[in-house]
Amino acid sequence: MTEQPETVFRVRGVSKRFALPRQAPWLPRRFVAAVEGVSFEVLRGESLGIVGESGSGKTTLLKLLLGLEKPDAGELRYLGRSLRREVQVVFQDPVSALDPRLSVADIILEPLRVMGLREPRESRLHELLQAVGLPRAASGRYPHEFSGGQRQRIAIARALAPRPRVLLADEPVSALDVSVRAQVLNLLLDLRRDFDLTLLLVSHDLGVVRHLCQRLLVMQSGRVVEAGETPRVFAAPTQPYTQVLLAAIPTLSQRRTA
Amino acid sequence: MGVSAATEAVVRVSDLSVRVGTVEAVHSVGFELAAGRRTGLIGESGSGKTLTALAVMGLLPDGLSARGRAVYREQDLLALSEGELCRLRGDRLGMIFQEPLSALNPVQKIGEQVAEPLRLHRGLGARESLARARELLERVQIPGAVEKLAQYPHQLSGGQRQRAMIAMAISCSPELLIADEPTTALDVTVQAEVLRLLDRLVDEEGATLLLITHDLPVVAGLCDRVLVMYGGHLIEEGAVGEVFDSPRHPYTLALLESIPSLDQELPGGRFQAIPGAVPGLGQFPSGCPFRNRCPRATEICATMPVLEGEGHRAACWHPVS
Amino acid sequence: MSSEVIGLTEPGLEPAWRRRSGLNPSLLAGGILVGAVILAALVSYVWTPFDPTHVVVSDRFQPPGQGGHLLGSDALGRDVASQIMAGARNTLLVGIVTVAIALLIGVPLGGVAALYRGWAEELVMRFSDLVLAFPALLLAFLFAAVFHASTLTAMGAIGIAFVPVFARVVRGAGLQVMEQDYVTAARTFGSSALGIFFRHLLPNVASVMIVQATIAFAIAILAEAALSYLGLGTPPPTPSWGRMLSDSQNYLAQSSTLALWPGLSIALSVLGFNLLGDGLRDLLDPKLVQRIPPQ
Amino acid sequence: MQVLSRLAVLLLSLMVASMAVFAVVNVLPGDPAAVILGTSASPQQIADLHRQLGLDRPAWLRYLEWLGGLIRGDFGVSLISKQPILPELQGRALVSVPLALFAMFLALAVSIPLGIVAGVRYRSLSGSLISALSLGGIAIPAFWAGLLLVTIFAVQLHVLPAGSFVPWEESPVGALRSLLLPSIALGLVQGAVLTRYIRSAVIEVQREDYIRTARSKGLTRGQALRRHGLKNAAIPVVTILGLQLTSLLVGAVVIENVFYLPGLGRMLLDAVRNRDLIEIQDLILLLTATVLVINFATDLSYRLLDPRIRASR
Repeated sequence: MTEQPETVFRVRGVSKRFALPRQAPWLPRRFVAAVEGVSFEVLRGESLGIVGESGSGKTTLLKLLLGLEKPDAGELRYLGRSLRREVQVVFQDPVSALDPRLSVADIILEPLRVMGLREPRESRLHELLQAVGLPRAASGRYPHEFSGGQRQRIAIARALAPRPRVLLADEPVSALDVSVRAQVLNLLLDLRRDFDLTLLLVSHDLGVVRHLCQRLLVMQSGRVVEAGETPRVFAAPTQPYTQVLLAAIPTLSQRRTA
Repeated sequence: MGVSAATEAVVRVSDLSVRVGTVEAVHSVGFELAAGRRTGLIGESGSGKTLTALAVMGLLPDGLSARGRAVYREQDLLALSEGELCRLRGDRLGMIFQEPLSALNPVQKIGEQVAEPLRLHRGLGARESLARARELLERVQIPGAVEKLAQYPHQLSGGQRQRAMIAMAISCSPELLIADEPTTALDVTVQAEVLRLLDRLVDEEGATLLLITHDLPVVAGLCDRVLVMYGGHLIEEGAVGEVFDSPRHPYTLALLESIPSLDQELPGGRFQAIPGAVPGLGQFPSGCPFRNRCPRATEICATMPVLEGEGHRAACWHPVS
Repeated sequence: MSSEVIGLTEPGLEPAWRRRSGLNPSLLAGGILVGAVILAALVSYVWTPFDPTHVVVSDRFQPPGQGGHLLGSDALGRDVASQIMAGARNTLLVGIVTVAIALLIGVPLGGVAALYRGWAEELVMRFSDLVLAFPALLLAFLFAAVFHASTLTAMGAIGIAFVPVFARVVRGAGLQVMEQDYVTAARTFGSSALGIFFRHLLPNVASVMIVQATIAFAIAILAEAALSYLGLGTPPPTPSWGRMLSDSQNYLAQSSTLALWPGLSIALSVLGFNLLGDGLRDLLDPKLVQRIPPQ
Repeated sequence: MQVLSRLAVLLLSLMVASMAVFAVVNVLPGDPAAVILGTSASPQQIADLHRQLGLDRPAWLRYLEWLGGLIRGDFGVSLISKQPILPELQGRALVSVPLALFAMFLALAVSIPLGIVAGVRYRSLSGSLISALSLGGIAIPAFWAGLLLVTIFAVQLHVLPAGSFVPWEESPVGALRSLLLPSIALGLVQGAVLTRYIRSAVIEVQREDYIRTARSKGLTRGQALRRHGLKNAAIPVVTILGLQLTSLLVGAVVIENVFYLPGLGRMLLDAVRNRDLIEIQDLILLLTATVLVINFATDLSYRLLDPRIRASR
């Protein structure tokens, strides 16, 4: 069966700039471009990695995709039914991601409450907790009672609550201890399979992108400098920046020669 | 490799414990830093790696106390007076910190900050020390060193700040250089440059390096010996080749396996996970701190094993063979 | 106009991990002092040793302990202890009303600034800068000149002078909350600004507000006392500590203890609220409490 | 450039503040003439005063005349004494300004050393003691401290005057003696407040990473604090200092009434009691303008101390 893959996001020539603080009220505003002329498509069911260092514009791009920022130029469209419901996000910092004043149940069910979705809350809560590997007893507790990895699971459960079709993950493991990262990455792998999710992973960690994403975009100073199938980019990067980036990753096999 | 008996130890740490209030966070750690060698100290949050280094430098924050010995040239650093310690710090013992923005004084010019150890330990005057500071900034390859002398930390990029930090630490050619997560706050490409720089400078100075990090590949590329800490205990120690190629502690093995390879597919299509989470301070299990997450743990692990072996040592009742 | 006032937290004497456990001495001491003021005020409604406003000329300048006057009597023969008890009512009333005014106006203003940013924030900040140029006492003078000086003008002036403090604190803490990922997440679900305000912002700035309100209470007591002392606050015959002090001033030679009791009452209640604020800050650890200049 | 821009903001603030004062005095209560004369006045009296004050003309015109007068140095004439206000103001300032300055000096002289000691030794007994003392000092109303000082030094020991003011031209020493107790009362209380803030700033700064860096270079704790800590600690303290000076100004208004000093505060209180609206208007604006100028100066010195602010705005 060779079906034409369905496009989820269409991004064409999108630019976004931000105003710098004025030097004085009578001086003209100056701007800095965060994203410049970016074009790509996200296909249903794929996992796409967006790779770049600080200042590359990857976070701004994420906000544009989420509809939290409006592009200054270009076209950015979500082709599903409801961006708000079908596209959910998981953030980097597991502390900042969860409101410390809300219980886990309130946090996870917040999207349903805000969107006014009528669903048996109790059973949905238990489904979600089970999906992310947390015990039922977690629902009445508060974020500070959990470790970083567990909090990230709570954040993922919240993202799954409105049954999204696309999951955006912004550096989902880089704030976690090395020894718990793999757990969360495996969870993402499982969820993608179980819930048929389209995954967009923003990361600076090429090792993670290598194994989680089929395709990747490399960004530098607001532009996409290279795009392609992950194995191809890793094996034969065509752009100098991608080459530098790949060469910069320390690996266990590179040993000091003294 | 291993430590040959002929190499003299610059610092010999024995039975070092650090208390945070009433909780013991580092439990009688002992190791030697051989002259001219580079040692990586690996650990996650709560492992006690930074506290160990700060204890050696005598820089523990208020409310924390250290016991044990850290002998540098027949002097126990932990027993020295503040004045005696101050003569060594910045001169014979240099330190680089993790977060260069907060580690630099925001209201003092870079030049002044780099020149300060030279004034303090070499008795240089203002002009002479600033001239030396410029040379140092050039040595750490900060572009436009002359202008940077008169700038404030916030005007430099993250990488430049860390370079300035390194210039400051090596200004008096220290015998021992401790670098605490020197590249964690930096981007990958900047990290690679700073690590290359550090590598070169340590070579040129002939300094002994203690590199503290959670990033195993960084240690692989920069160090020849490695110490692994978990839950405040030193659990494995040895030459980089031995520890990374044939780890004996299950924790070290698990850490190494959890790093996804860049050129091979994942075994079974899954990341190699370690179960559980790193406990908080004072919440590690008694005995071996890793036993609640360890697949090999048995009852005997409730007693802390000693660090055993020649050259390559591990503290485990059921070591990986 | 004025530079952003930096929130200065008072670091506790103990490191954080020790502070969490055990008794908090500031909280305890503050609680006892504040509790005593509240108790005195409540009891004064049903019982005082004497009628605090009853003038007995023959009973003038009784020293403490004489004629049943625990703390002595004043120039008109009124019982000092009874006046102190009844004065506590006035003190608490002023504190509650001023803090309520400041909260009711300041919190929504600060919330709007944090939620909407842009020109709304600019407007709130410029407004609070303007009000900040009028310290509470100056405002009270102005009101007293235009309207008739009363507890109401005093409370109004102090309350309004506190508005920018609360607006700024809520804005500052609110901006931090707005930067948190859980707010960004809530926005992606489609939460309205009002929803975010009540669901996330208000609960998370509540601890800062509680501490700030406690400190503001202390400052309000001082300000009202000064106004009553100058005759621009609570008018006679309602007993007030500030006016007791000004009454005592003419008779310092006849009775040196007359000036002691009301002053001590003011100082101890202010101390109580300050300690309570310190204790609450250690307990709740908000990072952004702003200082109010005492006047 | 930035200074110019801040200066523009200051001028604008002064304008807005003057409008606010004018509005409260002239527009809010309805008829100022009625306010001045009180409830017992006859309609004829009110109408006369109306004309005398020029209230028959539009408010904006009167505002501009008032403002124009102030700029030219014409502060108008008191409604009660029928004397020009400016000379009176100048004479009064000779009492209030030295009082505020002495008190500030005293507050700084007490709080800087005590605050630093309390901050450095915050874990030891001496630090806690200073901290406790300052907490007590904050709770004391300055005017009560004044009353107590009068009771002790004037009423009981008879070493210093209880009140009234010996003019400078009569006897500079006498003037200083009259200002001594009020300055102490005001300065000590303000000093207590400042001590607490300096202590906090010093404690905070000692926990900064750059202090640890300085010590890693071989500086002792004391050297690190002196060379790297104090300038950083000064940044938050300077912002507080501006507010402090403001509350000192207001405190002076109250304390002048305790010691019967013929300063601006007493003048203001008399004006309020006599409902001398013109004088009130002038005095409130003068004090508000002083507050604004203090804030402006604070802002500038803050920028001077902190290179991060200097560069970013």
